[in-house]
Amino acid sequence: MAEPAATFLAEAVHHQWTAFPELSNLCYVHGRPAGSPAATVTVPVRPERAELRVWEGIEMVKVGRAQVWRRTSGAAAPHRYSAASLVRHGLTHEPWPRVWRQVPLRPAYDAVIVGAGIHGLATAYHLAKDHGITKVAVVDRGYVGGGNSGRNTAIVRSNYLTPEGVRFYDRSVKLYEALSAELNFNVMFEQRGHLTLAHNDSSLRTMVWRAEVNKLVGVDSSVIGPEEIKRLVPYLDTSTETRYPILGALYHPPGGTIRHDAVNWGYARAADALGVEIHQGVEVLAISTTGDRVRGVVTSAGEIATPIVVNCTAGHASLLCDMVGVSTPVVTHPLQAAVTEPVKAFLSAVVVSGSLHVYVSQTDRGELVFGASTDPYASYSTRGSLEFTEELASHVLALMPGISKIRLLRQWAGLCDMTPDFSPIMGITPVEGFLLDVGWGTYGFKAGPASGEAMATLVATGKTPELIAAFDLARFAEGRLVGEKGAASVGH
Amino acid sequence: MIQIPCPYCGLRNANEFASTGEVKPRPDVATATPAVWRAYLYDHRNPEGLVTEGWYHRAGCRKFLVVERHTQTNEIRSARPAGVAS
Amino acid sequence: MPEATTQAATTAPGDARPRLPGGAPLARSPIRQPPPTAVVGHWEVSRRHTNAALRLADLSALAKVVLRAAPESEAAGALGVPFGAARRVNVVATRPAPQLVVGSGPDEWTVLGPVDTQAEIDAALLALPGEHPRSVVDLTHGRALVRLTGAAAPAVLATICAIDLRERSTPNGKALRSLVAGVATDLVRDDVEGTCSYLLHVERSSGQYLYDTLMEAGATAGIDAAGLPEKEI
Amino acid sequence: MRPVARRATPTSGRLGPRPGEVIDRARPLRFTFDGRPYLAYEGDTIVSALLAAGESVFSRSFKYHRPRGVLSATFFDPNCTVQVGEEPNVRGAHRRVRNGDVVSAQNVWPSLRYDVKAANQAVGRFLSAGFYYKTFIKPEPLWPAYQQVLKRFAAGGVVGADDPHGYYDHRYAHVDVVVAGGGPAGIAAALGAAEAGAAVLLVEEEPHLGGHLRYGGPEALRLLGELRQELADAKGIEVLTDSVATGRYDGNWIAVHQRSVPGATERLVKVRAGALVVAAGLIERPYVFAGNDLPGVMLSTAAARLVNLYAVRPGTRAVVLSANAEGDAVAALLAAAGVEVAATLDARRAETVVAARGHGHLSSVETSQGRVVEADLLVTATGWTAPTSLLNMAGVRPTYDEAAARFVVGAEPSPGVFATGGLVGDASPEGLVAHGRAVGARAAAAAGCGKGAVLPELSPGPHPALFRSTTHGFVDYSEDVSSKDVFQAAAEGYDSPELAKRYTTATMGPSQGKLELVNFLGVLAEATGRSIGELGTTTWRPPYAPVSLGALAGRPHEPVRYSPIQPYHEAMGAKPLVAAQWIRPDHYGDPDAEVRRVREAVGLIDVTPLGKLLLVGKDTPALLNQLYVNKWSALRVGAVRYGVMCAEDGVVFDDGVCGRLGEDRYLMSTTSSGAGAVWEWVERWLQTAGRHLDVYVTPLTTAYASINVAGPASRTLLSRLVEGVDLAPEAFPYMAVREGSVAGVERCVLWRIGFTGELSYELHVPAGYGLFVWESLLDAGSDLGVGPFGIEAQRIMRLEKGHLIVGQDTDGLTQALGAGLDWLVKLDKADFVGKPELVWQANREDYDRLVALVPTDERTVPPEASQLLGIDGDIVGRITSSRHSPTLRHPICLARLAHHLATPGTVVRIHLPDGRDVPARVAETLAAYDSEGVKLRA
Repeated sequence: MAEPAATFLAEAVHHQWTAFPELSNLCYVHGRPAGSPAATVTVPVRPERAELRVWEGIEMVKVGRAQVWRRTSGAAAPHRYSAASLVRHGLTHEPWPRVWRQVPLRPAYDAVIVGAGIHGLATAYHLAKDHGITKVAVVDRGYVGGGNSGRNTAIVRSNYLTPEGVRFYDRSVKLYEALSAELNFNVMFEQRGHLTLAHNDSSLRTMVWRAEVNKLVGVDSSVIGPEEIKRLVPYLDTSTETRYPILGALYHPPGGTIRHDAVNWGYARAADALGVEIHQGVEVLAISTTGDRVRGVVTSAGEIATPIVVNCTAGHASLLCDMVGVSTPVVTHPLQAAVTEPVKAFLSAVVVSGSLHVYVSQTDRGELVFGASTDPYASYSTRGSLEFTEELASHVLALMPGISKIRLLRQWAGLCDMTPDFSPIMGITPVEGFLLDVGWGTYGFKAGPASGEAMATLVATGKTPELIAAFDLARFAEGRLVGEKGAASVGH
Repeated sequence: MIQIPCPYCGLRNANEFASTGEVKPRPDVATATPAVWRAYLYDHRNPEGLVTEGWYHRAGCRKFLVVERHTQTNEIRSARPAGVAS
Repeated sequence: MPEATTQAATTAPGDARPRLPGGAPLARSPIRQPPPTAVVGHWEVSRRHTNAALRLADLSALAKVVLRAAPESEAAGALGVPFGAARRVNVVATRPAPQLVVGSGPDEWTVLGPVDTQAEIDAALLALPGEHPRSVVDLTHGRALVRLTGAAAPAVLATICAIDLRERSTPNGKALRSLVAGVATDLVRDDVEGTCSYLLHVERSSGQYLYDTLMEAGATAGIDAAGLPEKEI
Repeated sequence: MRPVARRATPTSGRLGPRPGEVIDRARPLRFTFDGRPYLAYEGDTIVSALLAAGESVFSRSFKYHRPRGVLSATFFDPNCTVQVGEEPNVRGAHRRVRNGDVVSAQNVWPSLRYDVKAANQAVGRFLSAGFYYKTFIKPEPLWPAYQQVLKRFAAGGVVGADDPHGYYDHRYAHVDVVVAGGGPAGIAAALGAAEAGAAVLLVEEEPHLGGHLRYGGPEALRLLGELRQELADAKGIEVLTDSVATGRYDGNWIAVHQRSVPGATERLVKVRAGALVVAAGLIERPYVFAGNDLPGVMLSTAAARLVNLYAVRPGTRAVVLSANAEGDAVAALLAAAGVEVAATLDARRAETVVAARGHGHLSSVETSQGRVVEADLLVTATGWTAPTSLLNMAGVRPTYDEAAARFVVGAEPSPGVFATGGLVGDASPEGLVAHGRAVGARAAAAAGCGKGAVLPELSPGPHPALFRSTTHGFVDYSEDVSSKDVFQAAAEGYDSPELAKRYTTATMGPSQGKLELVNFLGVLAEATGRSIGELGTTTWRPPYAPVSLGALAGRPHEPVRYSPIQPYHEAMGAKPLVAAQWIRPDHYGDPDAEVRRVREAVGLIDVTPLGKLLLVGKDTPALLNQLYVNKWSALRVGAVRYGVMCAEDGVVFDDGVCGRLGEDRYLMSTTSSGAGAVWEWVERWLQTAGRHLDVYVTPLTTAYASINVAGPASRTLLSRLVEGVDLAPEAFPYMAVREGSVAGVERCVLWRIGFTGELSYELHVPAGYGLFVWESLLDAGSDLGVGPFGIEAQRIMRLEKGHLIVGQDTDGLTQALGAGLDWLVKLDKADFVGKPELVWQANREDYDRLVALVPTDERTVPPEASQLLGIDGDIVGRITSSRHSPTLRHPICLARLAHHLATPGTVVRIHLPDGRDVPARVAETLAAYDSEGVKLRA
């Protein structure tokens, strides 16, 4: 509450509301509620006095003479996150509850999920919520969201090439849109629009192809020209005399960015609240089987009996598969990313160039977040390379020549399990009870909610949902590769 | 940038080379079943450890090499011309 | 074949490009020739003079022939130049001066000779002793060749080439192939009268790019464009 | 919201000359800060000059917009970031003033003094860690509006879309030893390595070597003088100042960012080193207490720098909190410089600061003894942080030394990587020099120079563990994270360093934890009841210090390739087409007219980028049989054949022709885009499975200029220029190759083939003569109506003729039989690349086919990639190529179509991007023009 309240207040005092139509919408157009407030909280802070008044569906913060109004959805429940709870905690110094419990590992679970990233946590959440299966352990050798789920560039989109891909990722976008309310955790999904630039004929053709398939599946995408691109992203060099002229772009308005850590924490907190156990710092050492059936898991914290193991790891998927002798077409490549120092907001949309192997977005804090294609050779190293930052910078400056003085602050890497057809591997394996949700390449984060939902259904019902049927492991041996291959080497 | 010890050119920066992936024997075309052939096409050992892989010295001597590299440290154990027994 | 001669070319009205009398074929480098130009043999070349301490000359008109053969073959032995070295060898016996033989690959030699001598070099390489399979290909037209000369040459090259150019790693007579400004480039350290000098050659269509990039890299070191030196002809 | 009062009596000001000062009082400079003029001396930093002029506030903090002044007076000072002209986020305590600089404060609105966002301070208690995540949850439609407001809080400077791109340079370097850090240990390491014969690069972040010796006492300055003299006499040491080693990557590949270079804005030096010596020194740690961010509260090293380097008096009345000798020395220094030292608190005797108070500037200090001391300067000396970033990048994990209250590393923590100085331990300057010298010698030995040296003992001395006082204060200044936030994060379960870091954003700001990390860990340890050693630490990622995008990019090096005929294309104003690295003529103004010229008379197209490989050797047919799907054993000398290559998965990879020039000489052509890949493919086979084959391959792509002469008059035109070849149809039939001369140019290769469907010849002429032959052809054929045509006209004509383009009419999963190549694939060959997949494909029906489609509405040319729909609206295929045919005067398309619909006469629905559906009929043949092939055989 207080940050925006103060923000609104500060801006409001200075601009007397009128300069901010979006604020006046927030504050005045809905009118004032009738009757006296259900609750009033006064904050004695010098030199002013802040006061929160809460009505059903609306609340107001008053600091000095200024007021900020906002719609809410009813009264805040205990330990639900809301503006009111924030104020209450601020006033009373009442401690916040833990986001998830720390409990000892039990000897048996109905299912063990390996990997406490978005895939594992979303699978656990949906198992508990949709199917009532709560005797579930999510184990991770690191910490919640410490792998790719905390290392990706947090871009969400559904403008894929194949109908099966578009449908699947569209489901994910829909779940993301409702996720803050679903989890009672603000994941800060901002659908700022996503532009994939085309610098030559063939890539422009691919953009039309994607747009057409998207539209037929019901996803908002279209191909736009340089003028419209310049309007959306004024810092792009759209002149024709460049080495990489911008001929057009695939514009995908629902695409955007999200706070990846918040998604992980939100799922973890919600799954925990439903009874799922999250075990950080617990490494899977072996998977025990009887015949072709999973029997249990040997971990660094002891043995667990379970009929179901779901491999939700990224970067190490094939190593876990090796434990049960399941051969996969996965090759692990580092994917690097980088962030700059903050500058004032100038870039609203997410901009991607496949030909230049770069994508960029600007965070609310003003930092530019960059990514590129995966490293050119297989590796499990996340140390990163200088050549990545050199190429990144030269390609970004080819697109936006004005920003050469911005400084790169930090680079890092995640590990991507690449598959031959740029599509995941989901579903059953020759080992009964050993299920895969792996091979996400560079697309894993976008897929999290939908894959969690689908994998939970598979675990609970034993049936592979139609939405993920195309992504089965057997497709490689049977020669049924998914056509995402060739969509673009970079498509974040 | 890692360096590849090219048996012809000496230590050179990896960006002179192209990685061609894990070295795998080609099955006999006459007898290969779909499962065998597609394992050849798609499956990988993908170890976190030593891997035997191909590198092509594209901007150097233009020789195909077989390199043993550790996939975590990127340390290179050996490099020899392709088609020559180790 | 006669020695290449220099002749003045005529220029057609309204056309900056020279033509030879009688419409004889005129060969051109992939690199724009800094004026003044003249015709040497069949080639339009720059004859620009410069006293700059650091200079870049286009030598694309020189004959360039590539031999491929097994390193253990007799032909290779006859040349006597190992991979990674460049030496002047009298490949064409009838020539007054030896040619520069570059060990450009483990089973590859590039022979550079004066303008219009490719046929002679070609024949001489085919006539090398031995029965091993070999391939002799005239790449005179397939390569752009420049020479960068001056004490500052290593420092200028070090802005666009990752190779260790220090004396102990890349002494005079060293040949190698690496990336120069992102293009696969043959690099030969071939000093001129005690001054550090490099021959650089790339496939022809990248010639102008290489030339422009070197000129830009050398700008702060005072680089200047030179014409085809008389002694190379 | 209260403005920061401009103080009547400035707390700071310029002192008289100091022995080690780096300013040149004879060279005054002028600059402006927020529009007001100021004076500086050459050598002043922006901040030292402003302090000398009495200013004390340089920024507002990120979240609460609190006024901030000098903290560390180094590059990593979180409070001194300013905008200089077009450059955002300049480190004002590091950047030297240049005459005419226009400096302004960042993150203030509307001004530094009156910042309305400071209202946030009033409600700071609600802006606790993670407050974003707990609110704005509902209603969702309003989140974007909130977010727009949040964005106004972004803390950085400003960049403009059209800001000029500076001249950024790159350089490679090869040395035996890189020494990162030019303090006493680093200088000594460079000397030690050079004595052993090593080539050394010594990198120092500040403009002068010397580290803390520069702002130490007379003894320190004397030692520094000796070291400098020794350096001047040494051989083999290159010194880079105002430069920083920003990254250490695999293979001791070290990035050095030169921030000031003659002739360039900045430069990135990429160094391959035999050994790396990290001598980064120690960074002084702030102390956490209430009000620890008030202007006037600073580190002891900051005070020493200001007094001794810039002759700036940092305040008038000081309180000093000291836990070490360095702090004690600064107390004495201040007193000697005329600052009244009102109180000295000795942390070793449990004396401490409880709170600092003041509005906009420090006015009093509350001590643990209950005293309130009026002061405008509070100097803290509470311990050190070891900046181990470069070592972390090398995989080294520093250990936490409880007694020393800091992380430490050994002198040789990893092969090829060394450390010296404060990172390793504490010693007198002489002791640090001795250690550095020995480490330098050992590093040289590791790089192959000399025999090394015996390492003297160096270990950290004891130091009180001081992180937080009894009150809460800021842990991370640039992120406005307080110790209270860290406590709260731990209580909520974000209790590991990584989770707490992410949740609070501590250490994630512009200084990346250089000042904050250990305090953050100390507070988290306190909050969780664990020790710092148990907690572990977070990983420092590259770069060590931020690097501009310009410096990383360097000068643009984007290779471009030109045909020898490019001067003609340019002169004719051809529209350029960028095709990978090639710049090609798309058309010369009217592609339809170019088509008509070829169909009716004769045209020339420059096809130089077509890949061309010369294959020499008697086993060439065996190689071709292996790589192509069709048969090659019976190819006669003088004949040409079309071929298609597949990968091992049966997917079409490239196509082209191959002609037999002589007994053992073949010339293969590839697509333009596939030229490089096919060459490598051929080499790969010849070096692996085909090692026994007698074949040498040489790329001739640009050795020849390639000109296709197409049209009914092409033979007539060629007959005027070609010598040595009988052009009669019987003597030189379709799919034949000859060698001869063209326009007097010898050793040309002529193929009778073509992509356009007309009688045509493809000439490959020695590239240097390309322009000459092209112009000769135009001259010789003027009466025939000859003219150039571009890529677009060629695309139209090949589509009229039904020729596929690999990669456009096929995709990453199209196997040969799905590309209409059934007639070409010879499954009776024992082996060829991709054979098993094609055998299996031949036994299936269910793959998409390549068909020609004719839209029934002749006015509608469906855009390429339009989708084809089945009866129930599902996608059954797509248009891969589409043009209006100027020859046939109706649209023509190639499409990939589901097998059950791919029969001639079937009508399918084309779904256009504008939403309309138009019907189209599957044609009998792929070729719509001269499907019998009469013309090209003429």
